[in-house]
Amino acid sequence: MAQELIISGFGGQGVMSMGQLLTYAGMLEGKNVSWLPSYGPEMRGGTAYCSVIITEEMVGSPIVNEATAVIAMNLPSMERFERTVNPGGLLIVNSSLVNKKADRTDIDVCYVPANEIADELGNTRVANMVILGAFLQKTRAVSEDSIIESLKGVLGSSKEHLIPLNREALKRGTQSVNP
Amino acid sequence: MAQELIISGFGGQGVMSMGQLLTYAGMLEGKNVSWLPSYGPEMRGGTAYCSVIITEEMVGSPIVNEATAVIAMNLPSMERFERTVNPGGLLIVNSSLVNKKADRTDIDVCYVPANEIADELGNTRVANMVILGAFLQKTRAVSEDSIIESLKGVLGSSKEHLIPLNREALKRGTQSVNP
Amino acid sequence: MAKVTFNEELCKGCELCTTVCPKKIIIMDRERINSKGYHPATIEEMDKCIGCAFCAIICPDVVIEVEK
Amino acid sequence: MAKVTFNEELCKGCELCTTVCPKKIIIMDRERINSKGYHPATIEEMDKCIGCAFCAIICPDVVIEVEK
Amino acid sequence: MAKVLMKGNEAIAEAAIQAGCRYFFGYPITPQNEIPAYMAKMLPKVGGSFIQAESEVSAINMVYGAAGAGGRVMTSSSSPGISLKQEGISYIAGAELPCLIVNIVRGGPGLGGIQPAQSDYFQAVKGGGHGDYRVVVLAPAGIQEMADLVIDAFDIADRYRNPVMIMGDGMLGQMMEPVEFAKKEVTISEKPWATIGNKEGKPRNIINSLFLDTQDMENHVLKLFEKYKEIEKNEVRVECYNCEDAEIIIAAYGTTARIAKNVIQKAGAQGIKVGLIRPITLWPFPTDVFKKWAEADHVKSFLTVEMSMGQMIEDVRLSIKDTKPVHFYGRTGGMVPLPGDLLKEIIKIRGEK
Amino acid sequence: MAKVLMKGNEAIAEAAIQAGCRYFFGYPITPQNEIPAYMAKMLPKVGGSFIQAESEVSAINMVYGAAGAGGRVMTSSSSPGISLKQEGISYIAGAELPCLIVNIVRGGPGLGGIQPAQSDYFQAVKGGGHGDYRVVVLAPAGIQEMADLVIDAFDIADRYRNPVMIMGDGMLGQMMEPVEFAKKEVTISEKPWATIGNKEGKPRNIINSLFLDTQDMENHVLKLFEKYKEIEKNEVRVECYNCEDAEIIIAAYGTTARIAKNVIQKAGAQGIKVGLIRPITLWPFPTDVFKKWAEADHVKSFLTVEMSMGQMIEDVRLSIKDTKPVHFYGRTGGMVPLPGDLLKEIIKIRGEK
Amino acid sequence: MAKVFEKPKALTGKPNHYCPGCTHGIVHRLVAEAIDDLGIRENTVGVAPVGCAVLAYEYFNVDMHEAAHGRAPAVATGIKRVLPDNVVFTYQGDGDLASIGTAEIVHAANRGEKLTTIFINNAIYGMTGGQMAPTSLLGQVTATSPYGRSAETEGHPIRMSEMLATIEGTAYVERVSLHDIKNILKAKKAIKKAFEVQIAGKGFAMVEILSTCPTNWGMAPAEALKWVKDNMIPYYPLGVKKEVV
Amino acid sequence: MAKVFEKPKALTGKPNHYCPGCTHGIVHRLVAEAIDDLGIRENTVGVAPVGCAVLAYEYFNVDMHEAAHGRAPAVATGIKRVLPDNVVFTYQGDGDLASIGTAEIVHAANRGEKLTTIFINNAIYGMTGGQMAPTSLLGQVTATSPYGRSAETEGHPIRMSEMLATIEGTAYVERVSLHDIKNILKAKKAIKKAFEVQIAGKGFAMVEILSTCPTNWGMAPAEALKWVKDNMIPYYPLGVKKEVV
Ligand SMILES: Cc1ncc(C[n+]2csc(CCOP(=O)(O)OP(=O)(O)O)c2C)c(N)n1
Ligand SMILES: Cc1ncc(C[n+]2csc(CCOP(=O)(O)OP(=O)(O)O)c2C)c(N)n1
Ligand code: SF4
Ligand code: SF4
Ligand code: SF4
Ligand code: SF4
Ligand code: SF4
Ligand code: SF4
Ligand SMILES: [Mg+2]
Ligand SMILES: [Mg+2]
Repeated sequence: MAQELIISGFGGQGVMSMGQLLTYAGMLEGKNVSWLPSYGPEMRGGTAYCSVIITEEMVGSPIVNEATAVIAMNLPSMERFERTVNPGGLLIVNSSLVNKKADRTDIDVCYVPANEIADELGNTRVANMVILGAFLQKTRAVSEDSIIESLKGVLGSSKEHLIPLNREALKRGTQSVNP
Repeated sequence: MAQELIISGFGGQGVMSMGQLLTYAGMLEGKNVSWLPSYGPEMRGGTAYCSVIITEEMVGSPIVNEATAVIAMNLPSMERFERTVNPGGLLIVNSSLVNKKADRTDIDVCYVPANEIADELGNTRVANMVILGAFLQKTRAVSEDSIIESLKGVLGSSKEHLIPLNREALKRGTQSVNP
Repeated sequence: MAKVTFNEELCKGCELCTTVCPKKIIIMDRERINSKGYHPATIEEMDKCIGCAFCAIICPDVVIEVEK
Repeated sequence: MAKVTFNEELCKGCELCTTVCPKKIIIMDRERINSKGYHPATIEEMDKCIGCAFCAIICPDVVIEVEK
Repeated sequence: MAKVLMKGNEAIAEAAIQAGCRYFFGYPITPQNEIPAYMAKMLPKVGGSFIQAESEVSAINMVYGAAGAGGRVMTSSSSPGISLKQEGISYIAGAELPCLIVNIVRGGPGLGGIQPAQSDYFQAVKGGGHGDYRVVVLAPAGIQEMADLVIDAFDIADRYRNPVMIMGDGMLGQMMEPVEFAKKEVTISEKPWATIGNKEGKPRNIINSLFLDTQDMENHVLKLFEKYKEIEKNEVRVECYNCEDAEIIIAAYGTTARIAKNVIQKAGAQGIKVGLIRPITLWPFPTDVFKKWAEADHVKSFLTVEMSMGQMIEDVRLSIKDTKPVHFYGRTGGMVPLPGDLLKEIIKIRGEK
Repeated sequence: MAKVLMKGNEAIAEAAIQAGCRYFFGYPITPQNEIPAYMAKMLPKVGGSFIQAESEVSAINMVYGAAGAGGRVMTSSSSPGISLKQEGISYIAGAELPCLIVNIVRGGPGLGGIQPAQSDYFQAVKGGGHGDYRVVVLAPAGIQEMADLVIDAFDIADRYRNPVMIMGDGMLGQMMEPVEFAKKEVTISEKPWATIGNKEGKPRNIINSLFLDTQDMENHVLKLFEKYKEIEKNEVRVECYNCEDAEIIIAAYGTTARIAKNVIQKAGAQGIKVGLIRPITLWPFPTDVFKKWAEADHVKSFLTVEMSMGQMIEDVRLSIKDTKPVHFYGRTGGMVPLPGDLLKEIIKIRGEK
Repeated sequence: MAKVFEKPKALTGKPNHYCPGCTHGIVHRLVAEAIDDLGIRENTVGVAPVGCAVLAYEYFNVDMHEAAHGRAPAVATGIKRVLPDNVVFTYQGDGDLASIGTAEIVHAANRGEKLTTIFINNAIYGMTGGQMAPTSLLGQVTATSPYGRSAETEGHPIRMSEMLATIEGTAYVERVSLHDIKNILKAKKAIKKAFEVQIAGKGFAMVEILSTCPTNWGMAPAEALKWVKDNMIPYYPLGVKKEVV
Repeated sequence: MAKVFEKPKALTGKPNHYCPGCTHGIVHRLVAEAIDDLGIRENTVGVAPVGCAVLAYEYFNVDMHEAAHGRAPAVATGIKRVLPDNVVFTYQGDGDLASIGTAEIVHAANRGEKLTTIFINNAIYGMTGGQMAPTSLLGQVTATSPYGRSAETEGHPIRMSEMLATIEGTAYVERVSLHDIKNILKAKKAIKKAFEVQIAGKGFAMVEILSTCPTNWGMAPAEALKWVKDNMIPYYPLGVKKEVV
């Protein structure tokens, strides 16, 4: 199924790179993909987000107005994007930072304590990989292998040692939700 | 008759102010008038000219392409503008500086030794008034009084003492040609 | 005796106030997070404060008011 | 002995050459006028010329050539 | 006041002063130098301020500042200098400030020449600067009209809080014609929005064109375009000459319109009926007037005459929706159409039908 | 080369380098900052030169100099910065030099916003600078096309000795899509006119746009327009999508064309036949293609969709000579049309007939 | 108890958008305090730049005019000529003042415009994401000097205060820093003086303030202040560069 | 007899359009002589300004590029980056260099561009008919300072050489005059040096030449030279302002 999702959070939570990894993985799997960031001064300290499309069809507008899924890494993100999820769609909430429940009842909502899981793994910065794992588990948008493949491309050989940690984070994410 | 004339000469020969005086006089006589200078860097040391229209009709384009009269204060001016005189029109040549005869035979050509006459009056700079006198004598475009009137306006009260000299120059000009 | 008040919602957790306090009594509150997502600065031992206002002078966000 | 040649058609009659000639032998020719309308500079007593080229050095129009 | 003989450039400057303009910021460029020279001479006498800015870019930004502070202000330049002002003009339009910009057009592109041209029409009318905005553009055809339009221009600018441009060319700027200044009292409207200091109790004034929120930004542009609609409704100016029974209607403004009038008379003498629609406002364009005449049976075609490669012709075609042929005759680069050549063109067009 | 995921801005920069561009002069402005950043990083590695100029005005004049010296050169900016370059662009066009100018358009007028817009169409296509000249304007709608067009742009610029502009917007500049660079050999043509030193025996080269003689000036402009005619004949690029049986044809370029394609599919699903003409060259405009489809009976009307208050619509109307209704739907100031709203507009237009 | 420190009246109190620890915020407060101290709030018009301080009009509680990038001195000149009795200040970054706006600041100074300019030298373009400024230090890595600024290709950092001090119309120019309390207090004095010079009609007055950009320097705020002290001050010596008395 | 003075090869010989006695003509010749002396004619690219010297491309017998008004340093920068082994010079008036082109000259100098700039300071806008330049003297009557330049409204004349000397990238800057033979010869030396500095890759080099505009000053050419000596030199002291060795 075509994925049109929004990933949103504070600057520094790695929402942009999470989106890029996913897009890259989609490309590696031969799908049509696009990635579109929010940009501009509001990013400064505020909330940043990106739109990702992974589809077999042609990608028209890269803007996601009606999302198949939303990943909200913080409270402002949830408040802003909860309503854009299509009925029957998916909302993944980073429950480590959002201690509120979603209002929508017509969508599938998962709460993932991504920061806590990442902390358990010894590195808060992989919270994004945890949540990405959850997303993959729910949607099968791309394979985990493709994600790791893209990650290798992004990190380059000098940072190859980070792969196991990221793979572990992904795995913990997949385990954190029901498929 | 409507006058559409070109006055041309070296910068410094007073061709611009000659044209303005004439235009001003035409205005004082209630006619429709326009004055248009050449402008631009070619003026620097080169030849400057202006177009003057004095008419009872509305003034359309202030550019004179087909002249009822041309006043050529130097050789380059004659060479450039001789051909623009309408058949039957008038060409007045400052013969003090132009020692060449006009080629045209279908027009009225007057040779006025304007600088010499002005020198006789003790001031080379009134050569333009001399030649203007000749022009008025030939065309009656405006009255001498109107010219003097405009001159008063231009010179202002502080230079009123120059009026008699200019009036004399005008007169000598009128006398230098047959009506 | 002096009193320092933090307008916590404005705090961006930059920690500059902590570096200039001669009494080193300002700490970042790791427990709390304001709506902007920052751990705010706070004082636990207010009685040690000498009211020098250094913290307020360096704060880029006018978070701090000082009374003496 | 020196020789100064004026490319008369280029002369603009600015008179600067006349002011720097140590021999004061350059004059403006009031009799003639070039096609640009200027009285050109000229030398009548060429034998007094010392070939210092001051005239050429100051001439803005490269009118002057000097031989010695 | 009696009639005086004045250059177009001087008439612009004098009219501005009579209109209560007290601030001029400009940078020299031929063929409009008489305007700053006149302002430099006269403004100190009336308590105003003249600055020869370090560049056209600075000049337009000084205008921006002075306009924001509530001053009646103008600048003038010619083609390359006007190009440099485009960012500033866009800012002034965006911040909704009134001012007068004079462009005494010369031949281009590039350094080009200094002789008369009309090849900045697109720049003036479609917007040489970035973004969605409009400048009111007035195109006088004579010195008296130049003076009158300058005075109107300041009022229009104030009324709509929008920059107004006067477009002339070297011929109109340099030529002299008689001009009369009607001594009328100038009343300059209050500018409660001006940044003159935030007196206690008043709202704080901010001059700005930045909108980080896109919906705010769009709303702002929509508001601007509501205003532009008002201007289109109220401010169109146009002269129709000899159109009543014309077979061919010439569309021309400024200098070329003057030439066209000569030619229309000559053509009339030969029994050829030619009319003229002369837009005085280039924006708002007199669309309705063109449409009206295009509907007349006796009008067979239009002929746009410009000192350019053909720019206004697009607005003529759009106005009449291409319901009649629209021909073009132009000279460019400082060449001014010769009446004889234009007449020949008319005869040719007539023969074609 | 394999496909890579790249931002539009990066793709532009990489494509330029692959096209043999070795000189970049620019000034930072959002949303195109990835271009200078990429060039700053890569140019030194390929023996080129990157300068962050002191301003956009300087940048375009550095381009002017480098182009005159025979360098393959580009600059990039966004709306307000492009306004500042207008004088320089007019000079480059006047002096007939090849170069690439990128405008990643943002909302305006004034400081405006930094979100995607198409409101610089007039400026780019009609000429934001002074005088009679044209710039070739290319409007890619995706990252692959962006890369491809950059490479073409340099060739077009060289072939006609004319500035070429790529118009994108913040969305196209910031989004990532897969892109593949076909490793082709770059052959850059000889530039015997370049100012590289007057070796004995060769003619002296002069880069210039000044013509004091008006007839020379006019001849120069006529020569430019001969060239422009050639460009109009040879370089029009356009995509037609679903036009074969369309009742309504959308005219849209770049970002809005992408959205239009989505909507056309949705409309098709509802049995409404909508087509798209997507000009890839905004100048030369694909006039003939519009004319051709306007002549088709099944086409009832056109709908121009722009992120502006309506600019390209004039060229659409002129192209089809107003023979069919041309509707307009636009958002502006950084707002991007929503597919649903556009679909509603289409349904409305269809109902009207 | 008395208030020994509170928000100045010349600030609106609207939370600013600057990054955590960015010294733009400190400067805003110092300028506002100077305005309060001199009692000129109702008579002051401020000109905001294009740069991180582009929203300064939201923060200063005085009438404000948003300039085009680099043109604040021209805008301020226009305002001042209309309102010679008002106090007009510009607030400009180093990209704004020392790069695109070079001509405008030089000539405002040269005309001796009675203006006060607050010049934020943070050795970088903050707003646009960390490009090289004319004031970036040699070796400094930025988005557009990825290999570090090199004297050979990008030239040396420009010292605007020293350059503007050579101009007759400049009545007062001082460079200050914010890297500790003592220097912040000095900066405040300098800012106040720059307003006083304008009010006294002496000519153009500018204060150059060495400032931080923790975000684009990639440093913690305190670390950034230390970088100012250790790296900027040696190249940009503090002190009065010119004062007409 | 041997030629002791003849037209340099780096001049085309086309009669120039300058007014009688205008020192633009002298400078053209001096520049051409320097080019001849250094044997760089075939390797030199000149950039003409917009100003009275707008037609310089007709006179210098080298490849020439006509810049936009004030932008010669930017144009020259573009050329030099493409042709680092060529010699590139700009020829600019005081309106061009010290007014509209202020940012361009400051930053070309600041980048240390290896360029030679010939700066004609004639205290006026010649080309456009005698408007005030930033370098016009106090009290000087011009078309745009009809009551004489006043420090109060127009500011003091700007000393570009001194200002540019404060910039690190400036390798050589000297001010010379043409009011007598001795000074003309000194000017020639300076011009040659300014080319040598470029060739040696030391950085930016400029010669400011006090020059006349008899037409717009309303003086005879000789009188104009005297005015340079009596009025300009006291304000614009001659000499080397900076030299990197
Ligand atoms: C004409 C124009 N060019 C460029 C920009 C983009 N721009 C915005 S702010 C800025 C520079 C910011 O740097 P600086 O002035 O140093 O201020 P800072 O953000 O560091 O405080 C630039 C280049 C613009 N808005 N307008
Ligand atoms: C953008 C632009 N602005 C203004 C002009 C008009 N202009 C031509 S030359 C000149 C100034 C000439 O003065 P200067 O540079 O001192 O040279 P000079 O003529 O004195 O040698 C001006 C303002 C122009 N051509 N382009
Ligand atoms: S007022 Fe002084 S002592 Fe008290 S908390 Fe602030 S800095 Fe520390
Ligand atoms: S200085 Fe201000 S913003 Fe920073 S941590 Fe302290 S109170 Fe918070
Ligand atoms: S060479 Fe010397 S002496 Fe001879 S004419 Fe010239 S200046 Fe006089
Ligand atoms: S200096 Fe040259 S131009 Fe002047 S008068 Fe002498 S020869 Fe003639
Ligand atoms: S980007 Fe830099 S200068 Fe701008 S607000 Fe952030 S820290 Fe301050
Ligand atoms: S106007 Fe002045 S600077 Fe220009 S050529 Fe004439 S004298 Fe020389
Ligand atoms: Mg900065
Ligand atoms: Mg000059």
